[in-house]
This record gives sequence, structure tokens and C-alpha cells, in this order.
Amino acid sequence: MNFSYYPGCTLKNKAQDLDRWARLSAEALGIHLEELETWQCCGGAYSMGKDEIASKLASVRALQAAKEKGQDLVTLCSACHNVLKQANDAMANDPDFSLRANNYMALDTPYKGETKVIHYLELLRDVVGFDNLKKAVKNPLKGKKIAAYYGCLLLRPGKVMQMDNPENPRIMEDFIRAIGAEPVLWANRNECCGGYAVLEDKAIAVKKSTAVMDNAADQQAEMLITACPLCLYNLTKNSASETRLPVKYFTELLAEALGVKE
Amino acid sequence: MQDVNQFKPKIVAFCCNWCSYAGADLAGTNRLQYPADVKIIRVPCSCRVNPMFILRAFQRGADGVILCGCHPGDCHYTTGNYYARRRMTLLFSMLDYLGIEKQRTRVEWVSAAEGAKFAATMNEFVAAVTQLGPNKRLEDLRCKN
Amino acid sequence: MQELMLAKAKELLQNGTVNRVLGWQAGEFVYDITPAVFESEQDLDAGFVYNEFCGNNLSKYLIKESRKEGKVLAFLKPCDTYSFNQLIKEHRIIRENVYVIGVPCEGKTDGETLKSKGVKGILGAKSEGDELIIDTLYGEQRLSKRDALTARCLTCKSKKHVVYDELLGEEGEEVPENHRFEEVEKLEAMTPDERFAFWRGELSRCIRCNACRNVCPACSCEKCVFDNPASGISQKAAADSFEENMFHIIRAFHVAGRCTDCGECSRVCPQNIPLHLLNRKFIKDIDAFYGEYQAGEDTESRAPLTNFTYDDVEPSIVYKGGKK
Amino acid sequence: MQRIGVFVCWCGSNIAATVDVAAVSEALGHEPGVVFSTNYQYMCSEAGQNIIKNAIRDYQLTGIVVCSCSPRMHEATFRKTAASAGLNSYMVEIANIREQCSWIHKDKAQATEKAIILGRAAIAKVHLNAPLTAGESPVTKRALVIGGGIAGIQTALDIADAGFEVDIVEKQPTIGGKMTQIDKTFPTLDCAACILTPKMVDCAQNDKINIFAYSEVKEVKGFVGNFHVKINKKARYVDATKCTGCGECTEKCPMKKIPNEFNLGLDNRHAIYIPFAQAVPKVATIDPNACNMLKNGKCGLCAKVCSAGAIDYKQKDEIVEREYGAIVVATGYNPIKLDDYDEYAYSLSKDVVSSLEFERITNAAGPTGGTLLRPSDGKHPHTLVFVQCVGSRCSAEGKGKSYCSKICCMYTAKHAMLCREKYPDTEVYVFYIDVRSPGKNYDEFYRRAVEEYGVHYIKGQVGKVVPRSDGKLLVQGSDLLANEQVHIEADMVVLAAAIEPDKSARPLATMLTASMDTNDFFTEAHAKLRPVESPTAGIFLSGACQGPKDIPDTVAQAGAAASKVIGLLAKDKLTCNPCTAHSDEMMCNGCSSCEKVCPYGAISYVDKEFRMPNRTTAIRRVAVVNEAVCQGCGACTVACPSGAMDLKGFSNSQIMAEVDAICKM
Amino acid sequence: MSKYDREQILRTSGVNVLKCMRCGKCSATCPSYDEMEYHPHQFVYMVEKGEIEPLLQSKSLYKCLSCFACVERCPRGVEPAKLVEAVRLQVIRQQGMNHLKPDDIPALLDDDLPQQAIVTALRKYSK
Repeated sequence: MNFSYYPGCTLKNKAQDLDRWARLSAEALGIHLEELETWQCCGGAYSMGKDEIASKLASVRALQAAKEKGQDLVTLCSACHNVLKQANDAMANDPDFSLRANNYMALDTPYKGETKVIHYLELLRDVVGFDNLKKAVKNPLKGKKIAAYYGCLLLRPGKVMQMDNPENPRIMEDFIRAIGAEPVLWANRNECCGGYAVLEDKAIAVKKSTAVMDNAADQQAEMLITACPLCLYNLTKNSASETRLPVKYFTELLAEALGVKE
Repeated sequence: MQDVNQFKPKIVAFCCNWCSYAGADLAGTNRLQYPADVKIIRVPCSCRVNPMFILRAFQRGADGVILCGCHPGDCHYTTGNYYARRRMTLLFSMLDYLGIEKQRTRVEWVSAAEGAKFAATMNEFVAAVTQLGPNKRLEDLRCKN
Repeated sequence: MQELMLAKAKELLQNGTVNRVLGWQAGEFVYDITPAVFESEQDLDAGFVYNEFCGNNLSKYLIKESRKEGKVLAFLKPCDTYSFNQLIKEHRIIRENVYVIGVPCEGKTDGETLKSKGVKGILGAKSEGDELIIDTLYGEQRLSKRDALTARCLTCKSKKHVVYDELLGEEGEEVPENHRFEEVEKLEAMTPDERFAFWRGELSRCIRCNACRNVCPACSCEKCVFDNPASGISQKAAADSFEENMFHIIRAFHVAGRCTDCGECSRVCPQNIPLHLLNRKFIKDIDAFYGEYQAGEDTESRAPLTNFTYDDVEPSIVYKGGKK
Repeated sequence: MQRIGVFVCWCGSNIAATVDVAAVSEALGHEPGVVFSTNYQYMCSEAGQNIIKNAIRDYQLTGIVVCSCSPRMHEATFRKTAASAGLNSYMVEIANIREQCSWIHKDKAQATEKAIILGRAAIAKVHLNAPLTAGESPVTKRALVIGGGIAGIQTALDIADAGFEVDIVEKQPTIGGKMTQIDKTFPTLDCAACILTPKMVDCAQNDKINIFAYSEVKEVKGFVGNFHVKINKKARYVDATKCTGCGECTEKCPMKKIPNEFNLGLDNRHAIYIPFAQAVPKVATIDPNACNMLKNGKCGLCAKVCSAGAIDYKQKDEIVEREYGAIVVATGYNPIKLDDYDEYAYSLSKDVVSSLEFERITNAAGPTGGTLLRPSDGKHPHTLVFVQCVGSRCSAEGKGKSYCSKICCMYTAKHAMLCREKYPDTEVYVFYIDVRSPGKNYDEFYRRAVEEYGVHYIKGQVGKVVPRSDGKLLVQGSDLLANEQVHIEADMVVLAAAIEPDKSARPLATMLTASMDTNDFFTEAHAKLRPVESPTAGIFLSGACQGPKDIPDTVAQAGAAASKVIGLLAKDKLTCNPCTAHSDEMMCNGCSSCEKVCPYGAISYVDKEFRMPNRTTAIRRVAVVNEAVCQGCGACTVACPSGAMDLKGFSNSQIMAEVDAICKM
Repeated sequence: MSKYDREQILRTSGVNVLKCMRCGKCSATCPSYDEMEYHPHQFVYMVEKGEIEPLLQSKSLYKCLSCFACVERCPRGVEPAKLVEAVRLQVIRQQGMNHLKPDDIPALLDDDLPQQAIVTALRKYSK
């Protein structure tokens, strides 16, 4: 099965592993991710201003490109996922924005949010199916207690992301079970790591990452997994927690379990 | 001296028994004036008013027809005025489509407490219809030359 | 297609699935089509046709036919199936007594349309792509479909059957861009005076022959209010000029939300009054005010006039030009 | 041709000052069919009424028109007058020449002219009037109460007290409802069981009350006074007539890890169980999903130990059919599920509980025997945080309920107070948006929690609860008055979950043709003036099925519903409004349009055989109006395209005759 | 000026501040609460009252993490984060009011910092 794929800036740079393992695993699962040829950076954050048009056009172009290919658009980085889904929602449901954005785009047929954006995890859940994933696993990660870290952007705003219950999610936990490990349930899995504020105010990032790490460690997790390069950065670099649990991309564990990690 | 030639419109007002007819009574109790051109027909509910009645009134020479009922949500029969609302919206739109002056028909929600609103509505409506002059169009619509 | 239908009809008669067939029959001229019930293979061979002139909507005949003994086979074109469904919804047709075979329709023509394009001595016609090939006494003539089809077929809403027991030929598709409200919009864009002049010109030709009422599948009352002395508005003969206005307005109102826009009313009007423009106005308003609704699309949904929402538009919307 | 009498009233000077009453009676006297016309000072006075009565007799009048005040004033008076003179009371029409003429006009000529026209319209209508007789329908003198909580129990007791039979249908194995799960009641702190269980026993012992526990209503047919109801008595697999409730079976049953619904899953029960000690009826029930014997035929222990021989593994559901005159809905409420509110960590920690769970934890008959212990480790909690408005007062587009659940402020004050009273070593925090305490002694109660018991009320909400492995719950909330984000290390968090109507209410409303609002609360006939009646005649509302209510309100409404039922059942016959719709079957298409717009479900269809011209017959579906149910709104008459449906007293031809008369001038 | 600002902020954010019922859940859930001078619920209330100037001056604008916790958890659907963003846009859209300039960035970088952090910060802090 073929899907359009939007890697985003970080996956081409500091988070190449996240990308590589995702592609290898997808192939192993019979899914072909076709990277959009002309993707541009989504900007990392969705401009919430209703009158912000230009800053959203890169996303709209990517969505349009996927529409032209007639494919669902797969994202992996939490931030890209958030931006693309929000931009898509605005194109579908905010007529004023949609009209203005389409004026810039000057397409033959206006783009109205037709493309379906799905996160790689949704691909695993809804296209592959966690049951099938379980069957495809060659090296189950038996006995590992893993804490799924959702962070802020993967699930919120729930109304737009439509991925899972934003307060009581299970998609990553089900993923952890599918690769043979044991999920740890913990409260701070959907609290912010400090995000981009780290750039000018490290203190926030330290405080937030520490709270996240502390909570995971306190619940006896042996490792955290995430889909977001910035989360990974903050948790590994800025947590002042006494326990320094390893933080990994979920795709790394996936590749490991499927036996495709080099 | 009243101008004998001054046009006096014929206005038929259908009022539901529970709200608007009572509102009209209240207008009377409070001695609120409105033109004698308005004649009220009492119906149990605004949903009792058949488009046929309205056309019949025009056929027999009425210059304006107004329907008054309970405010949406306050219908004595819970849902009657919701149906009346749809029926009248479509009927009025059709009359407009045929080129009949749309100011000749009207729906107004008047509660039993709104005597003042009833009188004000009738004053406005009569003024609007007087402005239009006698109703000719509905009759002329199918004028055989 | 006609051969296919004949074979099917005979087969179903033979194996006892049905005991009669509702279809079309040619009259004196090939374009002179009337609905007919065939009770035997001989009848079928003698009269059954299905050609480019078979525009008649057969659904209404099933009200009576479905109440007779045995089962009737009905051939229905896509637009006929909407009327059929609507009549099922209104409990007028007994579904179990009808075997519906959906037949494809690429739009129909009629004698009048062809004659207006200068075609004479019509012997037959067949559809070929975007053209209609007409066999005449004076040889073969070709007309583009745009010219040859009846007005209502040019704004066809769907070539897909909404109900059938069996389908012959290829199933068509809905036509989302059917432009059927363009004429209504044109009228709406006129001034009230122009509209009035238009309708006066049209309605003044009415001769109250009741053809529209008799053909309309929605006008299937056991007894029409206009025929009922107890209704208070019965009309034996028009007592004054107003009564015909009333007739057409009330008729349109009575079928509002039930009319499937089959266009039979305008087709049969001997005075060529565009009666469908009254019905379409209601359809357009209903779509705009209460959400899109296609009568006959299903057999369960509530018709717009027997339904409401708490926040429906107020009648005063009419003063605002019908804009929400 | 009618013989019509016209009576023009002066109303002292009220009419006569502006309307030339003599001219009116004179003019109307010349109308076709009018054989008598007069005017008098006060038509409604005894002398005036005598004029009417005498004229009816002397002139053999078949119809009368009274030109007077509004029919809303004296229509009833003049109808009685006519009836006493032997004229059908529906042969009376009123021309309103006071409120709608003399009082609003100053010009006498104009007012007189209008009065004449109004009189003509009334005459035109009377010409087409027909005598109407109010139909009668018998009343089955038994009531059905659906739901056996405190609302249903109180309604049933009050109805039974008036001497009528009542059946209670309760879907649980015992009556009692939510109140049985509650520990204490505000604002008096009575023990709920102490005041409820005597009422439950009263129900069981009252020979007028018949309890169908573990049963559900399957079908409702009929109308006010004459409901026909099918009740499904679910199989308990225990013969209720033999079971003594000794409890031997429940102790011996080997399947003992079944979550106990009565304690909201906080402890376990057996596969055969009695919900609680004071259950009514006190009969054991086998849970078919848990019982080994029913699932695979292995076990049978309960049958062996039952000395009464009550166990019956072959028992089947049983349908009981009963007739009722009135139905009371008392289906109550449930707290909402808290899955969508996991910022409070409800699914992560056992120590985050709903308020109803908290009731069980503090209840002497609950899983902890009434000692306040944390569910996770059974330890005594020292710091408790209560969160109000969980899922209440949310915007319509969100996940919660848009309404205030009404009871939470008070029960939270109660919980907080009781904690502090029993365990002075606890610290109790309540996060609130507003404290809503209207009600007798309610605000005083809440103030006591603060002032006497030292409960910390914090204006603000909780944003996040993080459970820690040492058992602490880190509560992060805002204190709006201090403009601070507060962090509390709590041992327990109690969530005041919004309440919603029971899930069974929606299908029940469909069966009853009773209307509901978008939240699935039953709609009352009038928000202010008829709060315990459904718009559907014969259906009454008791308790939280109509809207959130506490116990005092519920009991009050239960009594009110009972009194309405008693008023209905006290009648031998119901007189119907004779101005009902009527379908002419010769013209009816059977298209169902009328049925769809009828708010009362008064229209049904029958297949009827008709004789056709050529000696054949045809069967046609035609509408039939149940005149006992029809309220005469007329919605159906307009929905009917053929005009088969008409309204008596306001027929098409009558209204058009009025139109004609008014327009003729 | 303030009135114009208020209208512009409401339009840019698309937030209806009148939906707020003052429960404070936004501020209860805000991860940057301690860093902010004005808290999410105050943004809502102050915009409602037209007290815009203090907000425009406040460094709170640059402390919001855009984590959508307040948006997700607000029972009334008020979406305070959009309001914070709109106020910030009101500031940085003015000439010379960028909070972060591209020239400042190199000094803030370390080897592992993901690009995502830089582009996001630029988008949030400058025009």
C-alpha cells in the first residue's frame, strides 16, 4: 500500500533515526511511504491567528500535493502532524481562511481539506492493525516496562487531531503491547516537556522535563518512547531528574522488534 | 374631514387561541389602539392555518393576511408553531416568487403577555399594506385578456 | 434494451414470478407512447416498446396495479424510481406486489421537441453517445442530445436507480452538477414586477384540464380537495379567475417536500406552462432553508413539511431575499 | 338551514359607548338564517342569560351568536346557558366586540361597522357548526410507576394511600435506587437507609402495591386511562415465591469475584447474590453471565444448599401484560462515565473516585464498613481534594453536559463536613466554580462546612492530578482569588461527576410517545405550570428523569405526580375535548403525513375494506384519530393534502366561511 | 488604541471571551503558570474588559508553550492559547517588535537542538 509521506525538517537533520527506522519498518510491514517531492518546512508550530495565511501555505501545499496523488498523507514528527492536521482542518472548516489560502494557491480546483492526514501511529493502528503488527514482530521486547510519552502536540487539540482520547489515550500503549513490551500508565504522559521555549528559557524546559521524567521513573518505567524530536531532546538534555531513563523514538523499538534495525 | 376615497385595507389576522388571541385581548384590555381594518379569526393553533385559508382571503378581497402564534418553544401543543413556521416560510417565498408583494403576508409570534406588541404589529402591518394599495396581483395573476 | 426487457418480462411471466407487466406501448406514431399493462407474452409481442420516447413515469400506475391480485412487473427508469420510493413511503404502493426492474435511461426525447427542431416524418430514434440518430421518412437525421432531449432530461438529477429488485443494463451515476435550479434562479433575480409579468403570461394560458394533476405521482389523492364539495374550495368550473391561481399554488404546496422533480407536470401540459418551476422553487427553498432533501431518495426520512428543527428560519427570511 | 339567534351585549358602557349596539343587532337580524336578534345591558347576567334561554325555546333556535367580550371570558358561560335550554353547547359562537373592537377603537361608526362584520363572521361559522358531544373513555383504575427509586417509591405510596392499585417496575433486583447507595442526606445528615428502607418495606407490604423487580417495560400501547403495557420479568433463576432471602446460597457460591454493582465495583459479590441486606424483595438472583451452572452446566451448589428449593436453573423470562390508567416515569439518573476526564487520573489511580463511590466508601454497609479508607491500600487518607463540576456546565460543543447537575455542591459540602467530623486529622479541600446552595437550610449547611468544620474552599478548578507511586496524588489547581497555582499532595481525590438521565429513558420515551429534550431529560407539559406532567396525556414525571434533583425536590415532585395520577384515577370516565380531528376515510390516502405531525400520537392506521363501484371491494389504509388522545391543535389538517383530515369546531369550511364573511364587507 | 487592539485580538484569535465562566481550569492546567505574570484566565478576563495594554507589555506572551492544555481542558471551549497568540501577534507584527531575531539564534544553539525548536521559536517570537 502506498502513502504520501511528509518527513519535515528535523527528520532530515537531527532526527534522521526517527525517519530511517520508520521507513524500514513500513517496508517490512508492506507499506510504501512516498516522500512528497516538494515538501517545505511546516514551521514547527501552527499559527493560531485566523488571519495568518502565509505561514500556513507550506502545509496547504503539502496537503494539495497528496490530494493530487490521491493518497493519505502520513506524518511522523509530532509537530508536523499537529500543524498539518490543524491546517487541513482550517481548509475544510474555516471558509474565510480557505478562501484566502486558495486565492494564494491559485489552483484549478480549490483545496478544501480533502486529504486525510494520519500519523505513523495511526497507520500502525488503523491500516496495519496492532494485531497484525504483533504477528509481524520477530524480536518481541519481552518484559520491558516502557512509558509512552505523548507530549502536547500529538493529541491536542483533540477535536482537530482526532487521533485518540486526549486525556486517556491508548494508541502508544497498544503499540508497546504489540511489540511485546509492557506499557506503564502514568499521568504526565500528555504534559508538555517545555517545548521550543528551551531556546531562550532553559529553566522552563528543565522544570517541565524533570517533572515528566520523575513521573515516568516513579511509575517504574525503564524507558520512555516518543514521536517528537524536541521532546526527546528536552527529556535527554534538560531533565534534572535523578533518574535518567533512556528516551527513544518509538520507531527505533518498532524496527528492533521487526528485526529490521541495522 | 376624512378623505372618503382614502384606501382602507381589509386585513385578516389568524390568531392562535392560547397566546396571540389572548395577546389581542390584552391589547384591548389596555385600550391600545390599532386600525379597525384588522379582523381576527380565532384558531386553536397557528398550525391549524392552512395556506388555502390565506389564499381564500386574498381571493375574497383581503389586502393583507397576518398569522400570529405562540413564540417558538411556547406552543400550547408543544410543536404546532414549528410546523406553521415552515409552512408559512415556504408559502410566502412562493408568493414572492410569483411576484406578489411580500409585505401582504406576515407571521408574528405574540405571547399572551404581549398586548403592546400585538397592537404595534397590527399598526405596522396595516400601514405597510395601506402603502401598497389594494391587492390586485393575486387576482390578476391569471388575467385573461 | 427493448429485447432484453421483453425476454426478461416473458421469463418472469412464464415462471410465475409476476402475472402482468407494466410498461410502455407505442401508439399510432412511434413517439406517441402510452403506459400499458401487458398480461401475456402475446400482448408483449404485440405492443411492448422501450425506446427514446418512453418518458412517461410509470410509478403512479402502481398505486392501482399493486393493489390488484398477483404481482406486477414494473420497468422503472432512474427518475421513476424516486417517485416509486416516495409512494412506498406514503404507503400508496404495496411493495411486495411489485417486481421492479431498473432500466437505464440516457435522457428521453419526444415528438414535440424533435418537430421543433425541424424533424419530420419520425419513424424511430436511437441514442449514440452525445447524439440522437433519428430515422425519418426522409432518411436519417442526427441531432446533438442538447437539442434533442426534453428540457427536463437536460437537467437530469440522477441516472442511478434508488430502488429495484433487479437491474438491466449498466447502472448510471448521480448528476451532481445538474443546473436544475438555474431557471428558478433566473426568475428570482428578476424584479417582482417582471416575475409577476412572467407568471401572468404563463398561468393565464391554463385551461384547467387537470392533466398536470392526473399525471403527477404525488397528486394521487383518493379525492382531490378541489373536487370535494365539503372542502369549501371545490371548483366545478372556475368561478373566478382567482381559482386557477389558487389551484396551482395549492397544488405545488401539497406536493412540496414530496415532489421528486420528475417533470411530468410540465411534460403533459397542453399549454406548455412550465409548472415544474413552481415545484422546483419549493425544492430549492427547502434545500436552502432546511438542508438538502430529495424526495423519494429513501422510504424512511421525514419529509421537510412534516418535520422541523428548533432553530428553523423565520418566515421573515422572505423579506430578506431568502438569504440565511 | 340553521335558526340563529343573535345577542348583542352592551357590557354596560364598555361596548355600548363605542359601538351602536342597537344598529348591530338590527343589522345582524337581517342576516340569512337569523330569526331573532336583540341587545341587552349585560348578557352574562342572570337576566341576560334568561333572554338567551327564552329565545332558544321560543324561536327553536339551532344556533346562537353572542356579540360580547372575549370568548376567553364568557364562552363557557354561554355554552352552559345554551345547554340548560336544551341547545348543544357547541352551537354557540362568540363575536368578540369588546377586547377586539370597542376597547381599541374610538370612532363609533368604524367600531359599529367592525362589530357587524365580526358578528357576520360568527353567524357564518354557526351556520356550519354541528352539535358536538364530548366523547368519554373509561379509566383503568391502576397506575404504573416505571423506576423504583425514591421518586417511584414515593409516588407509588401516595397513589396507594389514596386507594388505587400501583405497580412498580424496577430493572434492578431490588427497589430503592440511588438512595440506597447514599450514606447520609443533606442538609440534615439523616442516614439515607434509615429513612428509605421503611418506605421500601411499606411498598412491599402495601396490598395495593405490586412490585415487579428485575423487570423492564417492553411495550406500551393505548392512551390516557387505557394503557396496555407488556412487562418483561427477567429470569432470576430463583423462585421468588419460595426464596426466603436467607443468604445461604450466596455464601456457598464458588464464583465470588464478580464486581459488585451495588458498591460500584469497589468489592466483589457472588454469582448468586442479594444486592444488600435490606433489599426489597429480598430474593436471591443468579447472574447468568457469571454462573457456571447456567454457562456450562457445572456446579449446582446453590440448588443443593437451598433448603427452600427455590433455585430454578430453567427459569425463563416472563412477559406480563397489564392495563393501566396512568403511567409515571421515574427512571432517575446516573453519574456520567469519567473516561474523558483523565486529567484527574480517574483511570490511573484507585484513589481518585467519583462522589457516588465515595458514598459507598463512607457507608457503614459499604466495602469498608464505613471507615474512610483509601481503595488502593486500605490506609486512612489525611488529605482529601474534592473537585466540583466534573462534566457539568460545559459548552454544548464539548464533551460534557451543558447543565448544572444541581446536587453536587450540597453533597460535596456534606462529604467534606463528614470527613472533618469523623476524622479531625484530615485536611479537606474543595475546588469550586460557584457554590450553588439555594434551598431551605442549604447555604447555612455549606457555611457550616467552612466555618465549623474548617473545610478549605478554593475558588478555582483542578487542572491535573498526578498519582505518585508512594500513594500521593499531586493535585495541581488554580486558586483564582489568590491568583496562584496551588499544588496539593492529596491522599484521595473525589470527583463530583455530572449526572445524566438513565440510558433506558430514551427508548422508554419512544414507547410512551413522551417528548424529551436534547439531554434526554423528559419534557414537562409546561415548564412553570405543569411541571409533573408530560405533554402526552396520562404520562407523569417523577424525580430526576425530568431534570437534576436532590431528594427533597424529588420527593416533592413524586407527591405532586401522585396527586395528578390520583386526580385522573378518581374519575370513572374521561371527558374528551370534542373539538378533535377527524379523518374522512373515503378521502384518506393513508399516507402517514398527519401521523408525523401529531404531537400526541393520536393517529393510527387501519386497513379497511371499501366497496367499489363494480361490486368489487378494495382494501385501503386509512387514518383513525383516537379522540381521547387528540387535543385538537389541527396540525394534521394542514399536513393532509387531500383534506380528509378536518377539525371539529374549527373545520376548513367554518374557517373559510369566517374569512369570506370578513372579506365580503 | 486599546479598543482597536481588543477588536483586532478578538478577530485574530476567533475567541469568544464571553463563553468564559471563570472556573480557572486553564490556569490550573497551565505548565508555564509560574513563569507568567498574567495567567491564561487573566488573558481572557482582561481582553474581555479591554485591559490590553498590560498584556501587550507582558513577558507572559513569550512563556506560553502552545501546548493546548488549556484549549483541551476548558469546559466552555474558550481556547485561551489562541488569545495569548493573538496578543503576541499584535505585538510582533509591529515594526521592530520582534522578540527573537535570527541573529540571536547562533548563540542559543547546541549540537543536539532539533531544527524544530528553532523554526517554532522563530514563528512564535518574530515576524
